Formats: sequence, C-alpha cells, structure tokens
Amino acid sequence: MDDTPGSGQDFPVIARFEVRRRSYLAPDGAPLRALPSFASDLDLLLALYRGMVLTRTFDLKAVALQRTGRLGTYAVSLGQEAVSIGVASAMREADVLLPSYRDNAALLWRGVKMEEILLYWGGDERGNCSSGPPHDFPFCVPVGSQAPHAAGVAYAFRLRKEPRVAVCLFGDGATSKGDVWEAMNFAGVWKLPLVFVANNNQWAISVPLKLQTASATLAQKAIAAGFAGEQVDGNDVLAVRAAAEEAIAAARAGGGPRLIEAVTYRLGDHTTADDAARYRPPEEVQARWKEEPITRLRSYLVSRKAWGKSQEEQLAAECQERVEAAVERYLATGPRAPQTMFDHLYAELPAVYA
Amino acid sequence: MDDTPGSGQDFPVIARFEVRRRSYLAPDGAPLRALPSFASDLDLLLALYRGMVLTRTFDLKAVALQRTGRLGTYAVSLGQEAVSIGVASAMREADVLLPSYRDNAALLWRGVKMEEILLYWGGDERGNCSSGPPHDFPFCVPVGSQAPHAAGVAYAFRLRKEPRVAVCLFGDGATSKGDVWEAMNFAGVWKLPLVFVANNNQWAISVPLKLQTASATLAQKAIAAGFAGEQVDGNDVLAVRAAAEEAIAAARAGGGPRLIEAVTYRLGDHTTADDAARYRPPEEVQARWKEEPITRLRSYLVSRKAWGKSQEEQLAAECQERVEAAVERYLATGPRAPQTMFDHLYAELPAVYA
Amino acid sequence: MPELTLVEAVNLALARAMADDADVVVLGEDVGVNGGVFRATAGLQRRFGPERVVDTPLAELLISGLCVGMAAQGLKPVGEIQFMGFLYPCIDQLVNHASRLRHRTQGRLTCPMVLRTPYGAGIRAPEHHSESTEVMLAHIPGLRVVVPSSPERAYGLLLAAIRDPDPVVFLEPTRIYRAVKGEVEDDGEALPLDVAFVLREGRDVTLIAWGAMLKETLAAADALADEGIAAEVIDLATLKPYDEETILASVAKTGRCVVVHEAARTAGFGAEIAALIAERGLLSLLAPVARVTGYDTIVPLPRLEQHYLPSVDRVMAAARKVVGFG
Amino acid sequence: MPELTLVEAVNLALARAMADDADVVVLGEDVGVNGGVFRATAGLQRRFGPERVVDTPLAELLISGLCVGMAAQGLKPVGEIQFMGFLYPCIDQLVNHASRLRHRTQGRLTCPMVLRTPYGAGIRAPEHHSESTEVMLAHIPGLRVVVPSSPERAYGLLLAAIRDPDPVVFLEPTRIYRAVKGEVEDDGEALPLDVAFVLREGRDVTLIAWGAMLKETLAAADALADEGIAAEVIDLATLKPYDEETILASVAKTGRCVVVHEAARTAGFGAEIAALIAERGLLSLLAPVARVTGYDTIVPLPRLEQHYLPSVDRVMAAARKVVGFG
Ligand SMILES: Cc1ncc(C[n+]2csc(CCOP(=O)(O)OP(=O)(O)O)c2C)c(N)n1
Ligand SMILES: Cc1ncc(C[n+]2csc(CCOP(=O)(O)OP(=O)(O)O)c2C)c(N)n1
Ligand SMILES: [Mg+2]
Ligand SMILES: [Mg+2]
Repeated sequence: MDDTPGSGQDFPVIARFEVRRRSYLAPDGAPLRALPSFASDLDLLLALYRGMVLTRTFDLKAVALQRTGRLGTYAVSLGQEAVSIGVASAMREADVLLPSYRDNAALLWRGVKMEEILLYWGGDERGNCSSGPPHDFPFCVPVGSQAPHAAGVAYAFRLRKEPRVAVCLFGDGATSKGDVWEAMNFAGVWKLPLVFVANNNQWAISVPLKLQTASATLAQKAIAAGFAGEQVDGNDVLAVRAAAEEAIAAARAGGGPRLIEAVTYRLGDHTTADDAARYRPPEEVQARWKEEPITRLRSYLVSRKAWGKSQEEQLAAECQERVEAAVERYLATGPRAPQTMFDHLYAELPAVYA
Repeated sequence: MDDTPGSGQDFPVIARFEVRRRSYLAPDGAPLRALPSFASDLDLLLALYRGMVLTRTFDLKAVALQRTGRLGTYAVSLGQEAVSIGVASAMREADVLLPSYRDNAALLWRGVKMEEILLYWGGDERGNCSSGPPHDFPFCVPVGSQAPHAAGVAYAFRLRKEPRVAVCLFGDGATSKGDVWEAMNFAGVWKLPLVFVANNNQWAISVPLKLQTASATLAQKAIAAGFAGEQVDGNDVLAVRAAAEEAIAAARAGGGPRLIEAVTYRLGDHTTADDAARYRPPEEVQARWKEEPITRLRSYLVSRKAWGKSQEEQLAAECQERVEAAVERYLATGPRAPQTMFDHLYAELPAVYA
Repeated sequence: MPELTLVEAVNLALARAMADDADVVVLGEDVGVNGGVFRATAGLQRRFGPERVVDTPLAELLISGLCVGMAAQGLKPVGEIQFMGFLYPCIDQLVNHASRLRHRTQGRLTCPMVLRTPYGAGIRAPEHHSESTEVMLAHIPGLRVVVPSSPERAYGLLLAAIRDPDPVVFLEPTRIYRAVKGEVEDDGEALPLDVAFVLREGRDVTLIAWGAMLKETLAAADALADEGIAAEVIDLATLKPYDEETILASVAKTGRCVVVHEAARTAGFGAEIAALIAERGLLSLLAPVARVTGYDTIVPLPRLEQHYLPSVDRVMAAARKVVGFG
Repeated sequence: MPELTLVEAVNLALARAMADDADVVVLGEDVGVNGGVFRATAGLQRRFGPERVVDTPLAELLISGLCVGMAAQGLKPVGEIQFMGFLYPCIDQLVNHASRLRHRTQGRLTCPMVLRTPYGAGIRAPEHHSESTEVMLAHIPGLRVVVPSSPERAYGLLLAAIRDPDPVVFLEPTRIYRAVKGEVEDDGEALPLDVAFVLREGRDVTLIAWGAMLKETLAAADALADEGIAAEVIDLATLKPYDEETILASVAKTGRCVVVHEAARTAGFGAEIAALIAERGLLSLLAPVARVTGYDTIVPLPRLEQHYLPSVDRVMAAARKVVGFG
C-alpha cells in the first residue's frame, strides 16, 4: 500500500477495501477448512457432480458433432463446469439467469434440453425458445451486453417487491466492456437484487488476463461500483456454490448486488472455430488439468466413500445415453419453412411486410 | 470491512486497497499541514490566484452575454476554478489536455484566448481552432467520450517514447459512462502516461452524486483498473496542483496512470439553460460558498502578507478589462459564408460534393 | 380542450400512460425532480414516485439496456435520451437486443420498450445537440421509429408507442417542442402507428416530411397555393415500418413528389421514399423525385445552422421545379 | 504474381503499410499472437512487435476511441472489430468524433484512422455474426466507407484507406474472404477511393453491387449473357462518398438498373442509388429501378440464412423483369 498517492504524507485514509478468496477443496479434493453447511447434503453434492459430468459429456459430443459438420461453431465449457453449475444450483426457479454463451452447464441445470442447445448452435432460432424457466435469457453472444439487461430485470424485481434475484454471468474479457461497468454501477446505486459472476478463465480467445486488465483481481472491480466483490476458486464447486448462495441470499434480502470472481481455466479451445495452440503452450493447459473441477469433487466424494468406480461407470453410461438420445432428437428436428424467418419479428407482422 | 463476503470465515485476504484525501488549506485559508514545496514560490501562487480570478470574471461575463442574447448556452465553472487551474498549471506545454466542456480555466491557462471560447459557445467552429497548444483537444460535449481519446494520445506517447503526458478531465457524472471505464482499464494495462481527473462537483445537472454511484469515493474507481486513485480537496488549489504534479511526474516517469478525484461543488447552474433552483435548495449552495477556492487562496495569501486590498482591486480591474477587450473582439468577429460549412469536412472536398 | 405545446403533449401522454398502467416506468438522466431538460417529464416523479420515474446515472447504453431487461420482465419502460447526439451508445442494444429479443427467442421474451429522444437542429444548441440520424434506426428490422409533428400526434402516437408490444424509438422534434400549439384532449386515445397522415390534400405535387420539417413544408404548401400549385402534404409520422400505400396513392394522383428532411442527404430516409417511388410508382411519375434535405456535412454550430436546414424557399423551389418539369 | 485470397490480400496490405510507415499501428481483439480470428493480421505482431500490433482488451468503443486519440497525435491506427455485429459500440465515436474531428477543429486536429471489420452473412456463423448494416455508416458525413470485392481491390483499397487523411470504415466481406482468389502484386499501389469499378460492360441493364454480393451479381451477369441480356456490372466499392457519375453514365446507357445488397431492404444503401437515379437519371430510365436485397427481418441463423441472402436467381429475375419492362 505504500505506493498509494499521498501515502508519504500524513493525508488521512478515507476508504479501505479488501478482497478475500474463498476455497474449500484443494485440487486433490482434500478439504482446506470447514466446508459450507450444504456439503453435509450428500444428494446435493452428487447432483452437482452429475451436473458437471453431464455437461462435459454433452460438450465433448457437441464438439464431435461440429467436427463432423452436424453443428455450427460451438463454445465448450471444458474445465469450467463448476462455475455454471455452482451458480445455477444456488438459484431458485423464479430467479432469472442471464448467461454468457459458455454457460451450457447452467442452462442444463435450469431445465433447458440438450437438443435445444444443439438446435441453437446448429443454427435454428427455436433453440432459444427453450424448456428452461421462461423468464431466463438465452445465451448472450455480444460480450457483456447482457449485464444491463440483468440490471433491468433486477430493477423490475425491486419495483414489484418480488423476492427474486437476477444472476448474470460473463467472462474475464467482458469485464473490460463498458456495458458491465454501467450495469454494476447502477446496481450499486439501487442496491439491486443482482449477482454478477465473472468467470475468470484466464483467456478471452487469445488475449490473456494480463492484457485484459491490470487489476490484481476481477473481484475488486466491484469496489468501483460501491459494493463487495469476492474471489472464489472456480474449480471448486463448493466454493462457487457457497459464494453464490450467500450472495443470492443477501441480494434477496435487500442487501444489494455482489460480484463473484470465479477463477478457473479454459481447458478447451475458445470455440470450435479456434485453435488455442496458436497462442498458448500445451504445457500451460496440461498443468491446469490438475486443477479441474470434476476430478476434484470426485476425489472428495471418494474420500467420503460416497462415490466409487461402479457409480462412475454407471454415470458415464447414463450421461452418454442421455446425450445420444438428445442428439438424435436434435438431428431429427425437421427444417423450417423459409418464411418463418418473419415469424416473431413483431407481435404482428406489419401489413406492409405481409 | 466486516461485511466483505467471506469475512466471517477464515478465507485469506488477497488484496487490500485504501484511498487517501489530500488537502492543505482549510476553508478559511489556514494551512492544515506542511505545504507542498511549490508553495514557497509566491509568484506561482499569485499566478494560480490570478488564473482563478480571471476565469471567474470571464465566466460571469459569459453568462451576462448569454442572458442578453449574445452567446449561446454556456457552462460556468463557478466554484470549481481550482480544479482546472490546479491541473493545467501542473502540465507542460507538450502535454495534451483533454478537457470537458466546463474546463474554461484550464483552456485559458494553456493559452486559449477568451474570444475563442466565446466564439465556440457563440456557435462558431472557429473557436475550436484555438491559440492553445495545437495538440490539445477542444471541449468535449458528449460526456466521458474524450477518455478513450486520452488513452489513444497517451498510447502514442508511449509508442514514440515521448516524455509527454495526457491529462483528461471529466465530471462525476462521466464516471458512470462505460467510455471512462474502458479507457481507464486500458491505461492500466499499458501503464500509459495518462492522468485522469474526476471533477466531483456533486451534481450531474440535477442528479446528485448518490444517485450517480454508490462508491464512497470516485477515487476508488481506479482500483478496478489496477492503479491508484486519490481524493483531493478540489477547492484547495494547492492540493489539486500538488496531486496533479505528482501524478503527472509519475506518469512521465513511466509509472503509469493515476486517477485524481477533486471534490468541489458546482456553485452555479449546470448551464445557462438550467435552473438549479428546481432541484437543489439554495441553502445547500449558500453553505458551499464558504468552501470556494478563490476566497480560500486569497485568505492564505493575505495571511502571508502577499496580497491585500489594493492588489485585489487592481486585479479585478485588470481582469475586467481583459475580459471586456476579449468580448469586444468576439463581438467584432464577422460572420462566415454559409458554404464554409463544407470546409474541413474532409482534407479535400470529394468531387461529388463540389 | 386545452391548447398544449408538443412537449406538453408528450408530458400528458406519459402521465396518462403511467396512470393507466402500473407497468409503465420512465427512466433517464434528469427525468425526476428536474422533470427533464426539456420538461417533458415534469411533475411525473412527484406524482408517481422516484421508483417509477427514475433518475439514472449518466449512461445511455445503460438506459437502453435497462429498458430491454425491464421489458423482458413485462414492464413497459420509457427511456429518455437527453439529446439524439447521445443516443449512439444505445444503438448496440437497439440492434443486437431490443429489435430482436422477440425474434431470437421465438416469442418467449418480448421487448415492449420506448426510447424517447429530442432530435433535430435549429434551437441554437451547442455541439452534438442537433442530430437527426433517424435513418440509422429506420433501417433496423424489428424496431418501430415514430416522429410526431404536432401536439395531437405527439400525444396519440406516444400512447400508441408505449402500448405497442414491440420496441419503439420515439423522436421528438426539438425545434417545434414549443413552436406549435394544438388542442389535445386527454382521452387516452392512441393514434395508429404505421399510418401516414395526409395533412393537406392537393393534386399537383406530393410533399412528404416528418417532424419539425412539417413546419416549413406546410408553410411552403400555403405559399405554393398562392402561386396556384396545390400541394398534398404527407406527415410520414412512422418511419419504420412506413406506410408505402399512402405515399404511392398520393404520387399516383399528383405524379410529382418532393421529400423533405433535415438529415444529411446521402442515404437519408428520403432516399428510401424516392426508391419506393422509383420502383413501384415509376409509371405515375411525371417528374424526378426531388429531395430537399440537410447537406452532407456536419451540422454547423448555431451561427450557420439555419443555412443547413431546408428552408421554405428550398421546398418551394423544388416543388416548382418538379411541377414545371417536362 | 501470387494468387491470394481476399483475407490474404488484406494481410499483405497491412504488412505493406506497416513496413512503409512507422506511424501505422494495428489494434484490436486477438490481432496479435493469434493473428486475428480470420487471420487477417497473421504474422504482423511477430514482424512489427506487440506495441505496433496491439491486442486490446475486449472493448469495441475503446478500440474506436483509441484510434481517434492516436490519429489526433499523427499515428495512423488501423483498428479491427472482430465482426460487424460488435461494431455498434463504435458508432458514437465514429459519428461524434472521428467523422468530425477535422471539421470541429477547423483542420487543427485530424483523424486519419481506419476501422476494419469483417461483415455479412453466409458463413454459417452464430448469432450477431451476420450483420451488413453498412448504410448506417454511409449516412455519416465526414466518414469514408469502403468495401472491397476482390483480393486486388482489397489490397489497393486498404492501402488507400490507410493513407487517406480522414477516417475510413473498411468492411471486409466475410463470405468471400477465402472464396475468391486473385493475383495481387505487392507493389504498394493504392486504388482510388470515391471511384466505382465497372467490372463488366453491357448495354441492356446495369447491375450495381458491392462486397460479397458481386459474386452472385457477376454470376447472374454470366447467366444473363447466355439469355442474350448484356449486363453491365458495377462494383460500387466506396459507398461514402460514392461515385454518382459512373452510375448515372451507366444507366444513361442501359436505361435499366438493379441494385443488389444483402442488407435489409428498407433504407438500405440501395435506396440511395435508386433515389439518385430517380432524381438525376429519370429521363434515361426505361424501367423501374429494382432492388434485390436481404429482407426486412433479423438475419436468420445458419439454417435459413441462404434463404435470406439474395441469390443468383433473384438477381436474374429482377434483371429480366426490368429488361422486359414496358
Ligand atoms: C462485444 C463482443 N466483441 C467481440 C466478440 C467476439 N468474441 C467472442 S468471445 C470473445 C472472448 C470473450 O472472452 P471472455 O469474456 O473472457 O469469455 P470466455 O470466452 O473466456 O468465456 C470474443 C472477443 C463478441 N462476441 N462480443
Ligand atoms: C453522453 C452524454 N449524455 C448526456 C449529456 C447531457 N449532459 C450534459 S452535461 C450533463 C451532466 C454531466 O455531469 P458531470 O459529468 O458531473 O459534469 P458537470 O456538468 O457536473 O461538470 C449531461 C447529462 C451529454 N452531454 N453527454
Ligand atoms: Mg475468458
Ligand atoms: Mg458533476
């Protein structure tokens, strides 16, 4: 702190801030400290685990579909499953999710069907008219542009005194966008029931975090908007879930917004249109595999004797089967008539276009 | 700090920040602590004083011109003269100023002629082709939109290894704009020679600071961009000048950007098109007159026996005279031919428009 | 019936919509205590409270993005952008979200928002306060773009815009905010969007304009009448989607057309109208379609802005020319 | 002479400009090590260093604003926006600053910047990656808007854009980034801006297009020739300011015109061309000016996008119709 301006002189300190980092499980699954209370609910932990494994199975299948020409560009969440699952699992159905394009895990958790997600990335608008909560937002492609929507949604909750919370996910790259900034600032002023989650996977396509921002953490960006930020180990689904639970509860209780920085790593290419080998060494990726969330939770579950080889095999088979069935439904979805491109342009097509 | 997320548990603190407030002179002009070294230079202090008085004389005259139909909408800097003067006086000629629309004082200090400023607000583009340093930017009207320019200018200095600094001024309202955010973030990444100055005059037209942002200080917004912010008493020209001097020197030396929040008060209406009585009580304004910068510096100068009644009268007369002379030159500026509206649209007018 | 200015009619429509429907929320810079820099929202905050008449931070992108989020939740937000010159940061939200939220979710989420902004030159305002780039918005599928030209139409069209289930950009011509008065009954009756208004019938030439330019256009029609030229005057009012049939029917009758707008000429909305006629009305055309517009340059600061704006004379000259053609 | 794709020609021009002029700086998202998501900047960072080939944070407004600041200092920044769908946050900087910096300072500060972006549909890309809203930019006085349609023109026009003393938006048609090859000599020769290219002469009908639509338009012209219709094909190339004379001269000869663009129809740039002809070429017109365009709807996701884009058939049908008219 000695380099703060004026620190050599006797000017009074008028504001102090700090950022903490939350984690429960070490990369090898060993508890680092007392676990959050929900961790005693084994069914919940197993559900989190299943959610992550299903997501990964789905993701890998989607890539395979893309590689064989049966899907468009696709963004995997490989290695980041804990962030979306941890956050989504802390939400209520009535809450509103505003995801980025990489939050498959959250969508699946909230009831969106796999074939719908495939339909979307397969180039069909019907994928967005999904089976998840009807008030949830679809994937957002223009980076960060969903943040102001989240503030609008949360404002509606506040105005109508509904005990609901908006949850907005975005990447480290998105934190550089003015959109996110303006939304955070507004959320601070109105103490909105809104939780921002920055998925810090270290990369925005080829741009590493250090070229994205000089801030030591992303969590501290909340300080600028007058509310608190917290960093969590984003590969520790318990940490993500606990932080999200606390933040959502606080927001629901009128405590205002919070920013959660979930530190994780993008193990895959940015999308199927990307080749990450061009800009980052395979060794870096290799090293990060040691920290990934699925093995971590499994190790913990195994250590609690709650999981074993046979369950793992069964789960793998089950996920595979569900994914394959969904793929079949996706591939069987018939084409749409060209003129449907005018459907839903307006509530009623203006006469002049008819 | 007890409400930081995770503070109830033993999660480690990974980042700490603090913001200090710099001030030297109390509202009554009494020194609060050891003054900055430049304060021993009486000529400089007198120059600062003269600059502020000239600005105020000019501002009041401009309002009078507007009221009598001889000038367009005009934004006075009444009560805020110390910010612009303090900052401008810390700059070198080769540095680049990127002002807001309320920084008359800075422009005048940098050599822009009063009649040019009048010409601009009188509705004539020639006012922007001014006698100040040719590389300075003109007033910026779209709030905050000059901040990315400042980053571009500072980037050019860095690239060319020129020992120059860009100085960007904006208001408290501007800190809500994504433009400012994006520029600050970029300046942090590239450690640009760029000093941001937030003129916190408590109001953005009718919107008070507490509806503008929930952050306790504007200075702390720099934390989000990974560099330091400092609050200064913006009615204390010594504090502004000292903070600007330090920040500019640091930036010139490669230390990267800094944000200075200068806390002051808009004693006047937002512009001549505004009636502040509609939204803020006269008592509030009255109370703030006790803190304004000109009386403060004068009290200090008087206490140092460096100033007295006769000098004051002489200065008043001199300022009046200079302003009147400028007004005369302004009013004598002839009209332009209508077709000059096509001048400087492009370097050469495309044939198709000729 | 009281005589109101256009800006008062806007205020009346806002008050009416807010009183009728608790979902209507007004938001923007200075719209609260201050009642808007043009007083369009005067009195609303006192009446409906600071949560329904929201003074936002200074951030236009935010205002438009908030509207999208609120609208998706079923509110009917009416955002104000202080001047059209500050609306550009909203374009991303308008193009990428507001205009297509319904389409991209196939009707699951909708966006019943209105974004209002004063627009146009001629009020001796500072730099960046004289924009009329309506064509940029009128090109965007999924939006509606509406421009009133009288107090009555301001009231009725704004009510329609607020009630419309889709996003509407509502452009209020600053130059005639107070320059025209008209009787406005606060009957809660909306006017149709998508329909152009024939303000004056005539058989010699069709003059088409919108917003503040109707002032010069109607004045030109008056003066042309003295010269024996009967001009039909159409207020396009809704630019997107626009009423092609009224235009074509009029040109079928007159055979001659002058489009008037203050925006820059190249690729202004006048081009669309001329193109429509060149495509579907060519056979009725007895003369080239003339465009009387602002010039392809930066709108000059006040000292020259009157030379930039189309004048009554320029409209008349164009009308005379097409009438005298061939 | 090597055969290059259009995107390789862009790369070549950038390298050439950077080698020739130390003031040229390339900036944008992923333009560095990664060489751009379309590889347009491949190899530049290795050759010219990370300070002249700058990977910016993810912030488009910033990129455009940085360009203005750099340009005011005499650099010649070439910003890249990853897709046109992400260019909207730049519009504020383009309209309020880039296009008028010279004008508002009466020549004291200037803005020799280029903003490049891939644009257009047809590459099976995700949502928001198929924009062609070029008309929004072409309406703005003080800007230049340039669209190459071949490797040669990409090279020559980009060099011209970078050397131009004023701001240029350079739109690169994604659909033909790699679909066409052509011989490009790296001779540092710029092509003229403000001039349309007559790619094919013909006397029966004028087909006007730009960017990727030249592909369908030229194919249509080929097929029309088989039917005995001699189409003249004009690549407009520079949309702002655009070459009116070449268009008028061609229409004076052919008497018939079809404008082709993939952008939505209403108030697209085709309207401007039709309006020009309706105003200054009416007497030569033997048939209505036809516009073959994208539809007034959101560009559909890949499954339907081919139905959105004007096809060779649609261009031919329009050409036959105007040729057969009257
Ligand atoms: C506004 C905008 N600019 C550019 C892009 C192209 N793009 C897609 S993803 C991406 C990187 C995003 O990085 P980050 O926010 O960290 O999210 P991540 O992909 O790592 O999950 C970019 C530049 C976009 N989608 N939106
Ligand atoms: C982008 C933008 N939005 C709105 C306006 C209209 N406007 C002019 S000044 C102002 C308030 C600015 O407040 P602040 O930044 O605190 O500066 P101050 O006027 O107090 O010096 C507003 C809203 C503008 N000029 N630019
Ligand atoms: Mg990332
Ligand atoms: Mg202020």
